[in-house]
Amino acid sequence: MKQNSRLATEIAGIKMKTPVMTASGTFGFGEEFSEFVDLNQIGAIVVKGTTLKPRSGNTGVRIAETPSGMLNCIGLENPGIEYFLTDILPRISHYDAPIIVNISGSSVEEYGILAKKLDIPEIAAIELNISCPNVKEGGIIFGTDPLSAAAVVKEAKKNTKKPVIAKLSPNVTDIVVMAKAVEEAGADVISMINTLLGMAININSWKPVLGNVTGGLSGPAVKPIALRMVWQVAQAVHIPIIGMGGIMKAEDAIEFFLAGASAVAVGTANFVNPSAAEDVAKGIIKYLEKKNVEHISQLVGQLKCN
Amino acid sequence: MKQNSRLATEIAGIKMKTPVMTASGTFGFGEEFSEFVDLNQIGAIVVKGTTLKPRSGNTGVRIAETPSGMLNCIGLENPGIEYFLTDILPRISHYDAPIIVNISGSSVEEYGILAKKLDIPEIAAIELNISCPNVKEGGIIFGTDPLSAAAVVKEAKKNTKKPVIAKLSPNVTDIVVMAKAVEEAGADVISMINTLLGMAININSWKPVLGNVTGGLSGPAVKPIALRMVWQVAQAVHIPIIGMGGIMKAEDAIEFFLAGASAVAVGTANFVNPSAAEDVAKGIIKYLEKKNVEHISQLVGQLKCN
Amino acid sequence: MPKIAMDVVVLENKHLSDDVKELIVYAPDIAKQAMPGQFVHLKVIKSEPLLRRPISIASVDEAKGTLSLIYRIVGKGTAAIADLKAENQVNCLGPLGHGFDLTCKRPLLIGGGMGIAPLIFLAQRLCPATTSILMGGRNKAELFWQKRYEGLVNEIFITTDDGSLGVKGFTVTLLPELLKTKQYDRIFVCGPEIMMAGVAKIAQSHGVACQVSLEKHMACGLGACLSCTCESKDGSKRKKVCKDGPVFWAQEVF
Amino acid sequence: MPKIAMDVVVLENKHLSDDVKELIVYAPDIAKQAMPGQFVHLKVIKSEPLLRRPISIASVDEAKGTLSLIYRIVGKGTAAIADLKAENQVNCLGPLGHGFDLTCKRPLLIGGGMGIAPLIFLAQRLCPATTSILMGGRNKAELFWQKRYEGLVNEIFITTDDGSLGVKGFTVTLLPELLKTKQYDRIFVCGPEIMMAGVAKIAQSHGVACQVSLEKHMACGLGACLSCTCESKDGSKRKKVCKDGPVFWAQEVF
Ligand SMILES: Cc1cc2nc3c(=O)[nH]c(=O)nc-3n(C[C@H](O)[C@H](O)[C@H](O)COP(=O)(O)OP(=O)(O)OC[C@H]3O[C@@H](n4cnc5c(N)ncnc54)[C@H](O)[C@@H]3O)c2cc1C
Ligand SMILES: Cc1cc2nc3c(=O)[nH]c(=O)nc-3n(C[C@H](O)[C@H](O)[C@H](O)COP(=O)(O)OP(=O)(O)OC[C@H]3O[C@@H](n4cnc5c(N)ncnc54)[C@H](O)[C@@H]3O)c2cc1C
Ligand SMILES: Cc1cc2nc3c(=O)[nH]c(=O)nc-3n(C[C@H](O)[C@H](O)[C@H](O)COP(=O)(O)O)c2cc1C
Ligand SMILES: Cc1cc2nc3c(=O)[nH]c(=O)nc-3n(C[C@H](O)[C@H](O)[C@H](O)COP(=O)(O)O)c2cc1C
Ligand code: FES
Ligand code: FES
Repeated sequence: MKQNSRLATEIAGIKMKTPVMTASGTFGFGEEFSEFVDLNQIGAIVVKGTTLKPRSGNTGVRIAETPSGMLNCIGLENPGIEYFLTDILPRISHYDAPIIVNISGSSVEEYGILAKKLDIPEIAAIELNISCPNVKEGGIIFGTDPLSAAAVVKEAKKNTKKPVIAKLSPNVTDIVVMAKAVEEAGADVISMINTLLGMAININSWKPVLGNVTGGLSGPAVKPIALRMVWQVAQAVHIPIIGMGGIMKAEDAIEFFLAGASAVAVGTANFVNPSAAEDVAKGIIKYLEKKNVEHISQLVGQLKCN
Repeated sequence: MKQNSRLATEIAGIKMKTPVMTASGTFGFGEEFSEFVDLNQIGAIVVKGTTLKPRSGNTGVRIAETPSGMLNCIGLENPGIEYFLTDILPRISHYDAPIIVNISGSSVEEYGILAKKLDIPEIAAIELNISCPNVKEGGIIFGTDPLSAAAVVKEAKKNTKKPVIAKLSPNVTDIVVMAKAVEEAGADVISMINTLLGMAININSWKPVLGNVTGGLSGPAVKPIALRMVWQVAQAVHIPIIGMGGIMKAEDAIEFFLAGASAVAVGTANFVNPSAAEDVAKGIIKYLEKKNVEHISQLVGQLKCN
Repeated sequence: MPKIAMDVVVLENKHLSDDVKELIVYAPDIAKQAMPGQFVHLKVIKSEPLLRRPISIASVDEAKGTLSLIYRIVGKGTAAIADLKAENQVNCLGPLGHGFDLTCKRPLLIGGGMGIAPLIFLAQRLCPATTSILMGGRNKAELFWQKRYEGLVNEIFITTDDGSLGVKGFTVTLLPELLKTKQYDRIFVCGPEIMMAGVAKIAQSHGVACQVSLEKHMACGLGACLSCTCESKDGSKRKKVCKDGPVFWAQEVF
Repeated sequence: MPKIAMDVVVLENKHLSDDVKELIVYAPDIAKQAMPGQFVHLKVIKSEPLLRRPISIASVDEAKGTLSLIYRIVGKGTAAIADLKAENQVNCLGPLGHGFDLTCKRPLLIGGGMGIAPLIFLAQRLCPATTSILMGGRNKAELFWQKRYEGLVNEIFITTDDGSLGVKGFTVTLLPELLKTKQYDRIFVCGPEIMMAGVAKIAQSHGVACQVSLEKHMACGLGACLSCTCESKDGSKRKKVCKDGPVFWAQEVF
């Protein structure tokens, strides 16, 4: 894909060639997809959720397919921030795509420590995962209570000059309350949605399909919910939104832009089509050309509700 | 379908030939399906949400298909309780299937008035819809706040001797809090889940697909979420649960029984296969025979989590 | 006359134009009961679209036990129908809804776009009445229907938006003149809502009884889900397009 | 040697037994690179299963540019693959993972159930080594593989759970004796995990190097999603079955 002026996007100072990023946990550290996607051309690489200490994640079966979706209970397996910084980052920092690190802490302080360690030139932004449904400490606890969410954002902001992206959980009664809380606490960007908590049962063994019993639901099945939440939040906050949840093709992404997202991320789609991040961007260009829209930003929030 | 002893079920005094009911709003008043389902043999007919006054529902497009699911924003169109009692009930009360009336009020008092009017022999139970995402007054407001939900249940219980079923909304941070609130308030049964709030956008017109902008998501897409919620609630309450959300075939229903539901309801499936309620029951019989399980109740809550 | 939901066999599925195809299925029990204006609700087995898709019955061959369904490929559901090959099965629920009232002697059929399809079946059943048809389309390419109406109607009038065939303009451009010069006792109109509303108005002002066929997004097709209801203009309850319609007297709904 | 994701054409898809089929696809670029033990990740286009399905490469015809994939129909995904007909397309991502280490002279292949399939490709590539195979199954009906191994191996040993073919018992019942009497310098085992663990243990106690091929539920197949990781027993980091495996030295993982 050649660079296209219709797509160049900047949110909170993060300069991207396209507004199509990859969702944390679904694109590894980028390099796994280098044969399918030009890592110099995609919007941004959001790397797998990283923690202070290495984590081995959950045991047993970690994914299950569901109608138009999938459940995962990876449980934040990752090699830890130090290994990431010393062994992985040097391998990927030369790509043009900005690198955004998704972090999870088991306490407010841990988010601060992680944010500080990532306050380095190779990193474009920090995404706070306060919405992982698959770990007991941390994760979703912070993402379902506005005060805790705000505390995490404040602590991160205190410790880094990088743009801070707060990633919201959809497992809440009122997503707008959460969005406003992180905005007030100083988040530069909101990304949404993380997975919905779900479950599947093996009716032969009478056991849960997943090792961790429950897991996070992603993929096309959740798109209507994600889109609704992005739309609600877009009307309530003034910071940019990275929309995600079930984006498989350009048409899906365009719905998110119209609902109010300034950028989008593809997650589960990477597993089905490893070139998804590029294919979605290409499809958006075609759409903009057909519709005679000069720049993607002219779509953002343009949903006409009456 | 001949009556089968493996399936005969009684919950909160409601005697049913099978534990497979039909979900409110998806089966009309039963009679619309009489050519496809033997209304003397199915578990129970839960009729379309009924209100004090007739309602004409929302304008514009009312359904949209989504991946493995559908959105609806019917908006509780119904002829009102009086017309139901005088014109519809006499046509359907002679069927063997117990008739359960799903009611929605715009105030706590309205639920009480409706409950009182339904305290008549032809009605087997009353289902409180405190979870309709498609109407402004009433509906979901009561279903996302435990105190309001409890108030509705108490008011209904005060006004009727019929078993009262509280229908929970999945659009909450913690479904267990809601379930405990309605249990404490005296609900005899919990039914769950109602639809998840979602949305779809037409990328040609830049308009919402649905006339009401947002709508309720149902169908297979939501099954993993419904199942997880039933499982969580089953461990927290002592009253029986009617499980629903994406049940298309017997296998899906069995997952709900294992998760802890004492009965199930088929909703969206009726639109795809008008014989769904009977087909699901038949499939359960086959499964029980194959597995040598004498009665469906022996499945309830039998999920082995370790 | 019970409705039926069953897997039926596809006999043929051929292009009539770039984006319009004709599906012929073997469904004798439905064919026997079907009335013009009724529709079937199709579910392509194992295909992705969850819900059924409503398609009008374009004609019936009772002797052969077949239904013809003519559809335009506009999205996922119709694309899945278009993928069907001879010998494949498709689940067919029908016949659904209420059809046209056939008690007339000198009917004028008016069709726009895909609304021209169900009028074939209507013209068949109206015989031996002296029937005329007025069809409108965007251009000549859209109006490939004449042969289907040969032997069924006495006169064919055509309008196109761009004038590439027949009179340039819309059906409503031509209609007043037709109503003035010919003695129609009934109008049956099927097409875009705006066209049907226009026709209904002209019909009323000329005192000709008019039936229209509505289209709404449908889930159940059986009158249960209330996806498809519309306001009724004659003071009665809301109408279910799938069950009370899709055919209505114009004054009921416009 | 880049991995490839592309729509490839199905040449054949035939039953080998009641529930086992062989799919032959034309995929010359993958065929050229493929090594025994590697797999492809299949997505049936437009079919309901969202995710791909991993299937081992059972053999390769480089000259014809074809891959043979032998699979048991166990659920939705494999049922969708089973529905493919000649000339259909299927999306094929591969070759994925790391294959077997071929540096041995007197290998014993041990296969259980569908694990016998990828050993065909392995036996092809091990030629001209003097190769033997020990296959286990529940009954005679499951062990229809002998013909596939003709000309590829010198000896075939068989066990069945019910004794309907070969020795009654499991592969591990027969293994100790084989290791005592023959001079194998390598064991390659592919089958149920419990069987592989048993074989690995016996191999170790007899001082024979052993490679195993693991199976885990997979999403990406590329080492990115961490669906498929397993603990490593040699003190190193967790292994990604899709990328570091599926073939491992036994002591790495058991
Ligand atoms: C009673 C009736 C009879 C019909 N007869 C015919 C016919 O004979 N020939 C023909 O070509 N078309 C006919 N239609 C329209 C046809 O049903 C739609 O074109 C079709 O459902 C579109 O499905 P899709 O998945 O291809 O399109 P999509 O736009 O992807 O459909 C998305 C959803 O919207 C619904 N939808 C979209 N357009 C329409 C529409 N115009 N009417 C109702 N629902 C719609 C679909 O059913 C589906 O649920 C009829 C519609 C009705 C209600
Ligand atoms: C590297 C590798 C190579 C394989 N090679 C072969 C082969 O050559 N022949 C063959 O018959 N089978 C093989 N399998 C197993 C095959 O992938 C599964 O049988 C298949 O994915 C089942 O899909 P399904 O939809 O039919 O079953 P379902 O049970 O409906 O599948 C549900 C989900 O579980 C996953 N799943 C179920 N069983 C397995 C399994 N055993 N391994 C991995 N994932 C599973 C599916 O991929 C899917 O995501 C291999 C598996 C792996 C990991
Ligand atoms: C296998 C898998 C692993 C994930 N890991 C993370 C993670 O580490 N951190 C995070 O914030 N989100 C994680 N997510 C959530 C995704 O980033 C994304 O928010 C979600 O999957 C919805 O998008 P999608 O439907 O496009 O997949 C993960 C999702 C999947 C499927
Ligand atoms: C078209 C439609 C109308 C509905 N109307 C009602 C209603 O009136 N009252 C109610 O409590 N639930 C209503 N529901 C929700 C269903 O009863 C059920 O809770 C939900 O659809 C989930 O089940 P399903 O996935 O099997 O459809 C409606 C659902 C649909 C699809
Ligand atoms: S489509 Fe369900 S009532 Fe008409
Ligand atoms: S399947 Fe994704 S890491 Fe192995």
